[in-house]
Amino acid sequence: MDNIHSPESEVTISFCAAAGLGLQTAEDLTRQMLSKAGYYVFSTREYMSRVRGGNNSTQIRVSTKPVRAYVDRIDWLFALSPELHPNITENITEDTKILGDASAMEEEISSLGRKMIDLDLAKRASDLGSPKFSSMIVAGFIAGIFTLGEDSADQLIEKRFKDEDLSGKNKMAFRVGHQLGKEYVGGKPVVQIPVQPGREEIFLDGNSAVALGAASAGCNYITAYPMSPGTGVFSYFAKNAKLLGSVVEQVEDEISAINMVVGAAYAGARSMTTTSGGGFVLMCEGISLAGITETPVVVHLAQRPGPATGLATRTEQADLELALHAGHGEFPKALYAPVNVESAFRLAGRAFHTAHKYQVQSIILTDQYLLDSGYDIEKPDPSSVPAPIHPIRTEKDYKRYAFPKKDEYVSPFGVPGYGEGFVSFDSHEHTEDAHITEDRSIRKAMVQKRLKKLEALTAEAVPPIVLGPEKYDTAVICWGSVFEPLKEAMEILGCKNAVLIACEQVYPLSEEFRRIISSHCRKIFVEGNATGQFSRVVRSLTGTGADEMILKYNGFQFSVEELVGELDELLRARS
Amino acid sequence: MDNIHSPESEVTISFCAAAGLGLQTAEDLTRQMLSKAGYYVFSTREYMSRVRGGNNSTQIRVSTKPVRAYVDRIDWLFALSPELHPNITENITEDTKILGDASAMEEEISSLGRKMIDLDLAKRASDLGSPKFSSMIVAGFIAGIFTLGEDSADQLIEKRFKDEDLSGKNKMAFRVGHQLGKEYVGGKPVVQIPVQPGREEIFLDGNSAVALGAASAGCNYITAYPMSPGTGVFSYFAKNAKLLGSVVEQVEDEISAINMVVGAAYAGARSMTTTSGGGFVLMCEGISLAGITETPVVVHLAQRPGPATGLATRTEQADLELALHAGHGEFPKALYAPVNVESAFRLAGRAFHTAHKYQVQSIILTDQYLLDSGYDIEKPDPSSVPAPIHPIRTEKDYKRYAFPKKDEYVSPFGVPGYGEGFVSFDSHEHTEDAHITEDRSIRKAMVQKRLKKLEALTAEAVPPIVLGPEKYDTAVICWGSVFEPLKEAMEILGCKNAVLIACEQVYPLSEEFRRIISSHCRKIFVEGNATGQFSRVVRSLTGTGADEMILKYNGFQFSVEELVGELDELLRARS
Amino acid sequence: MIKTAFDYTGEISWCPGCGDYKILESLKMALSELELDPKEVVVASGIGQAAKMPHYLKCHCVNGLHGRSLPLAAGIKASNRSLTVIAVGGDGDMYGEGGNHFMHAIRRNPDITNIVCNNMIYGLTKGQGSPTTAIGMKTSTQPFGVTSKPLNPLLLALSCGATFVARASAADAEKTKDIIVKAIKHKGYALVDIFQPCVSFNKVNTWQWLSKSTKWLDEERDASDKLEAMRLSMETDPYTLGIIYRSAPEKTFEENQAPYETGDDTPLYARTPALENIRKLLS
Amino acid sequence: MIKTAFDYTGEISWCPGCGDYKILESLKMALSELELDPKEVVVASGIGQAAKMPHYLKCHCVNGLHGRSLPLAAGIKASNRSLTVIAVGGDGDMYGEGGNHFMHAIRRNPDITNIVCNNMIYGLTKGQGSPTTAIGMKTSTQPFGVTSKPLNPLLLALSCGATFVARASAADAEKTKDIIVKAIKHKGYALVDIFQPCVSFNKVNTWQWLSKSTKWLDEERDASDKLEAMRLSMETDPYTLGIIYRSAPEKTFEENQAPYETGDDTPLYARTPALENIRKLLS
Ligand SMILES: Cc1ncc(C[n+]2csc(CCOP(=O)(O)OP(=O)(O)O)c2C)c(N)n1
Ligand SMILES: Cc1ncc(C[n+]2csc(CCOP(=O)(O)OP(=O)(O)O)c2C)c(N)n1
Ligand code: SF4
Ligand code: SF4
Ligand SMILES: [Mg+2]
Ligand SMILES: [Mg+2]
Repeated sequence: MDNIHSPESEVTISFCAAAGLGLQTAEDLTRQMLSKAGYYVFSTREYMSRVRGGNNSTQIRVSTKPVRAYVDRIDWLFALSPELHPNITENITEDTKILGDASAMEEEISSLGRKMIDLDLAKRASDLGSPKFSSMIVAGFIAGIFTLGEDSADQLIEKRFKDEDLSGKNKMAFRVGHQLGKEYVGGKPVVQIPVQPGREEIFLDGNSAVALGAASAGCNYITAYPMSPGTGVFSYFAKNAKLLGSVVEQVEDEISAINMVVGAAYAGARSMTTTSGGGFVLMCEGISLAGITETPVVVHLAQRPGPATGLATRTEQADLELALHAGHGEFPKALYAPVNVESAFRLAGRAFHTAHKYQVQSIILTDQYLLDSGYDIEKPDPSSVPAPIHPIRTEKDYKRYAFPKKDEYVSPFGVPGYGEGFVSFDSHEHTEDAHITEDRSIRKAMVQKRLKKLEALTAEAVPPIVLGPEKYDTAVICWGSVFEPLKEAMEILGCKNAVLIACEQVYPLSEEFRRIISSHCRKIFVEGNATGQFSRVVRSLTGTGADEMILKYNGFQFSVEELVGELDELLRARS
Repeated sequence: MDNIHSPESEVTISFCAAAGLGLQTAEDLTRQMLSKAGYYVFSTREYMSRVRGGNNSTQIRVSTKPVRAYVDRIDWLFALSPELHPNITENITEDTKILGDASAMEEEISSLGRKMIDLDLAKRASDLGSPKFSSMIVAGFIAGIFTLGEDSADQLIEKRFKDEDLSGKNKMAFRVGHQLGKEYVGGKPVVQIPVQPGREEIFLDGNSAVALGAASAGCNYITAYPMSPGTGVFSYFAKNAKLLGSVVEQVEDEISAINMVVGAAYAGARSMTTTSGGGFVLMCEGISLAGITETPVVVHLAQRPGPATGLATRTEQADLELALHAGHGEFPKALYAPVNVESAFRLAGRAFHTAHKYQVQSIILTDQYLLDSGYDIEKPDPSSVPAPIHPIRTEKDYKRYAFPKKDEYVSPFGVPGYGEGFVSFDSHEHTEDAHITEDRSIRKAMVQKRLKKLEALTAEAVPPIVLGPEKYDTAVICWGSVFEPLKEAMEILGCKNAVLIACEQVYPLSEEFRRIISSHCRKIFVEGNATGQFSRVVRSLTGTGADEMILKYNGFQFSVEELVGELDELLRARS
Repeated sequence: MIKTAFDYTGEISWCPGCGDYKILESLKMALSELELDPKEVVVASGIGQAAKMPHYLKCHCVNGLHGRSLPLAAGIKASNRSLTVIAVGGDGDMYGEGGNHFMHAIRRNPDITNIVCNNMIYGLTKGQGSPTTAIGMKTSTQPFGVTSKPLNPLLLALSCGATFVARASAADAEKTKDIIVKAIKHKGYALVDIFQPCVSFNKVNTWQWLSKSTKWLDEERDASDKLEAMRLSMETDPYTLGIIYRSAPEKTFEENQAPYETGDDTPLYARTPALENIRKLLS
Repeated sequence: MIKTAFDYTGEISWCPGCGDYKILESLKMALSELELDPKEVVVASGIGQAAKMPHYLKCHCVNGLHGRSLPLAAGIKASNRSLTVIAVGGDGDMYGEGGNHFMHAIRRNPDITNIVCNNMIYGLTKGQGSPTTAIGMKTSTQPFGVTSKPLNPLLLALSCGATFVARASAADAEKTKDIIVKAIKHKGYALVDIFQPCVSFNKVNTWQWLSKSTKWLDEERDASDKLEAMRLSMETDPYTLGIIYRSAPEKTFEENQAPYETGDDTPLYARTPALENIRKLLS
């Protein structure tokens, strides 16, 4: 397989540091200069729920081939703050080069039975005028080991530090590091620079991808109450509100967030709110309101481990059933689960399209891992996203909930102030013109009207990604962000009889997926939760679920190696 | 079958009147005097979401055999306000006697092609001094047609009207009605008084049964934000707070309601909150909090039709999946669904017992029909409810979330201020002593600790009620309040090859139920919702769901006749 | 009753004698006096008896969730600034379930008028105490009397920075109409709390109580003294009616939003995605 | 720092220099001065930086949901009246997400002390505007400046009928301690809002700002004039520190509850079902 990574084609760099040390700049720079140099770069972060101190890590995978997943392997470890966490220490091997300040870290590293390379950062940085330059020395060091030019980050530094003096000093720090790095590898790059395939790519993380996909669909009203990891998408809109022409409002609570976007959507805005599980539960009432009023809204649900506050800054896929059954009473919705950055952009757009076409609620299920990970992708085309559906001009006798014409699923969507009609909205069971009714037959017809949309939503459901041989006896099934690590693992395993099935839409299930699930193969579900939620959802809808499951729920994403191990074991067990 | 009702053994009386006419007194009196006379009585109400006007109805079934279900049949219709609803008009037959004031109703009744019997109530009442006496005349009339004594309600009237003058006038009104009624039937009772089997029974409706069951379990802290039909249980506690020794607090919103009972339970109270679907969604956050903190709380979820405001005062069973997946993240819970009044009393007690024994959240799913219906039952024994489990006296090194000993499922439950230990509580993932942790292995162990309780909850799950032949080829499956109408329908049909399976616990599923569901019979699910939620839950957990479904979702309970019809058709279809 | 363009002719499900009829009348007269086109008026509500009001008006009727009318209304207004948006509801709706939105809507200052039919009881759910029920009043859920202190909505609104705060009375449709007119004209959030008898469940704050226990302020007075407004809003013997406080309008929620910053008031429904700018962000 | 019985010795995850350290110190000193037994003290919080405080104290630590500490605390207090219950949290926690509980807890008047570490920012979530952030301040989610009016928690508490309302400052641990002592001693709900620098995200309301922009009230003054309290709480140049308002204690939430009405203070955990009375109800 062409895409399998080897020690020659790739290195993995991990940065470990206390929160608040400002390492972000070094990480960004590293990513950017390596990508500019022609490497494929993937980066992902894991961090504690605190502003200063503790120990967080960023992983940057650098390769001559596309990389898109989290691995255990650590080739170069920049250990900049003490008390490394097990996700790091357990993955340090004899081949891991550990770098940092001996004064701060030596004791800890030797207690792990390892040696470290002293970069004497604190001292060198102070010599340059401030301890803040440490991270620039690190960035330079990395440039050195890849034997990039000592000026390879100059432009990036200038862009980052407008102040000339500061920029100059940072360049100097970079050069200090560069010299050290280059010397360390003796002028031989750790990985050869790949032949440039003339890529016109852009680094995008999950957060930006969701935001830009939504914006491309015309999202012009967004609300949020801050909550990790749902806030990133909101901040993106806030920062770019003027460019995107969007109302952006941080509200008093999640209840307000959802009701405000429902109001906005009623009046014709294309609106979205973003949150995490603990905020989403508070939105369920409003989602139910959107359900009975057939108001198109999009909710971005950025998952993190629960219950309750759980692990506030970590990752999990345990809110699927919650999202599916969100809101009291019965009404249809569409649930999307982007599998990677491109998918996040595309599905955010799709979520809007579906919501507005069928006057339903779309929920985009992401997670911390997906949102905080990124890599270079082909520039997404905003006009690839379906154009917004504009409201009709209402006639005098307009009825908001008119029973649809034959073969149609929705009542024409009017908005107040555009046309001759009154556009009403009612949270009770209602008549066609949106007034309270307790009539038994209208009630029944309205329930059916709303639920019938499921037919259309099913017909238009995004089919699963299917990767692998034509003939197979095993289907390895996942949804959302597990896709990329799983894909790489299966490539490594070279599975001959197993396909990978990845669902970008988890409800309703596409016909294509139903066909696969009803076929007579062994089904292994791989999910980032403790109970196999997707497998349960699938079983509830089809009667068939998982034969085996690989589950993870400790707050971290599956690593490629872990999946290789677990899958290999399962696949062998049978054969 | 002994329990089948015939026109000779039973009559059904319906009262139809605008809200606010004070008919409740007449209804209560009728029920009480007939029950005192030895009849079996069942009563149920359906009403609009308004305080005055409109048209509501109460059905009272009077029989010589136990009656516990809602029927279409109307023998005597007291039509006291115009604009009867279809649930009444559609069930008027040639045999229905329609009574009321011709001046108000004659036109409407004749438009239905029927004749009415003029009771001239308004005039007669005015003659007695006030239009308010109308309802007493009606009550008297009913006493007359059953040929009870004209003094048969005297005691009841005295109890109701302390004022002697008022009580006297009401007795007079009653006698006026009595005379009319007796004359009407020519002194021959519409149904013979049954031979008194010396019953020591008490009329109880669902509301009182839930409240008394909870109180018997020691419930001493209850909160609510008013919401139909969840308020009844709360009002019962409010009225009897002093007798029950309970904190009773109406709070600012449902979020406060759940958090307050969680706080109370942490401190050792046996607490409950009561609401309906639209309030329950707002409690999901707090239920998740109770989940991770392993705090025993009981939530009474009185279902009504949704989504959103839906049909505020009507009945449905459409919040099952919501309840099952309530709260973000993964944690076990127990879901009870009382099938009738006795069951409501028993399961309310059971809900407390389970919650406290396993430090989980119990949800009691009822609905408007169950809560507002009642009949005479054998006096429930409060000491039949398991006694409360008292907290331990903590030791100095007490750890609230200590990993359980082998073969145990819970950490010992301590409360603050009782013992030498600190009793902490944390909404994050936490260590054994309840402090924030992000440790991967503790996280995993704590998730497993919480989820392991499902084993015990399953082992102790209430087995289903199974009624019918030993050998069967068809299982007719229901949950909650559908039970009694379904039971009567199946008795009427005299199903030889079909059993009735009624689940009083809908999650986790008992082993007994799993055995039945995995057997090779045809499964017909009968549910009060539009999508067959229980069948879906069962399928998600067992792989097997409904072969056929009978669903109703227009805001009314299934009537016995309706189920007879639908079931008969289905059962014939196959054979 | 005067005929207006806002008259609805169907059935109304309030109890006979309910104060809400009078408030509805005042609202219709106000809208009519302002010569508003019903097709430019949205009346949004939560759930409760008062919250049924939008159904009884000929205009865009928005009937949302209990307690949630204010975010709903703000969402509507910020999506189409040409609409006149009124949020109406009961005391439980606005000050109980919706209390947090009330506080923060005032801070946000959307250009909407907030009418609260304050009957000091939960009407629709049949007579439980509301946040404004007097201490000691017996209700179905407080059979031994309410024990929490009643909320003072005027004081609350003042303390959150409202620039228009008034109290009116269902007993005086004309004066109430005048106040609603001024509230609608006021740029930004305006509160009109209206005493409203609930003849079915509130046997304390009756029509008679209303006439005995309230007193109108002089219409011409300068209402811009905040501390004086606070003092007035704390008077209970009698309760003060009228515009308690009015200060210079401030920048509204909508005005602060990016889509309108350049002065372009095109409603959001008529806008298209900013594809060019998105491409810029992608470069 | 003085040693107290409430000292916790583990790690603290606040940023160096954070005002929360000082507030923690004041709280510990206050508890210690009151000679409370740590086993009779429950400190309950929501989520946020300030809300981590219970973890840093040796007593019963209750760390609930963001915004929900007040109902949680009231539930605890009403279940066991012998406990001293303190609800602590941040400005977002108490006035944003928890705004409705704040208003209504005051009306309910449980005998708890409510400490709010008011850093005028969302700290834990990394620097978004909070309900008390000044207009114009730029944050990660308000990059063009906050536009909503800051909430005045003192005024809010006064308008909801609180009988003890104070503002303290992280810059003065001793005086803050004194106020906390008085607040705990006060029967019923007591608010202590404490200005707290967030050195990581609030570059406006810094330690320096705090010393320049605040002024302590005379401790000995009579604080029972409500209108004067309102005036004082509206002062911003400088901001008033101290006990803004204190009036005679009123009946508490717990005192109004049936289990305690007869004077029997047995905690609820030690009570048994009222089987006899239930039988009565069943007859
Ligand atoms: C979330 C939620 N909780 C509770 C209810 C039930 N409910 C409907 S109206 C109402 C209170 C009505 O009182 P108020 O707002 O004062 O209006 P009024 O009927 O007195 O005009 C309540 C509690 C609901 N619909 N939704
Ligand atoms: C329902 C919910 N929404 C959002 C969050 C995310 N969240 C955690 S702390 C916080 C705000 C913290 O600000 P504040 O209360 O002022 O405390 P500080 O950190 O400043 O002390 C938010 C929004 C949450 N935990 N739960
Ligand atoms: S219950 Fe009260 S508020 Fe509701 S309609 Fe009747 S009188 Fe009006
Ligand atoms: S972020 Fe601010 S409030 Fe939080 S610990 Fe740091 S300084 Fe304190
Ligand atoms: Mg009211
Ligand atoms: Mg804060």
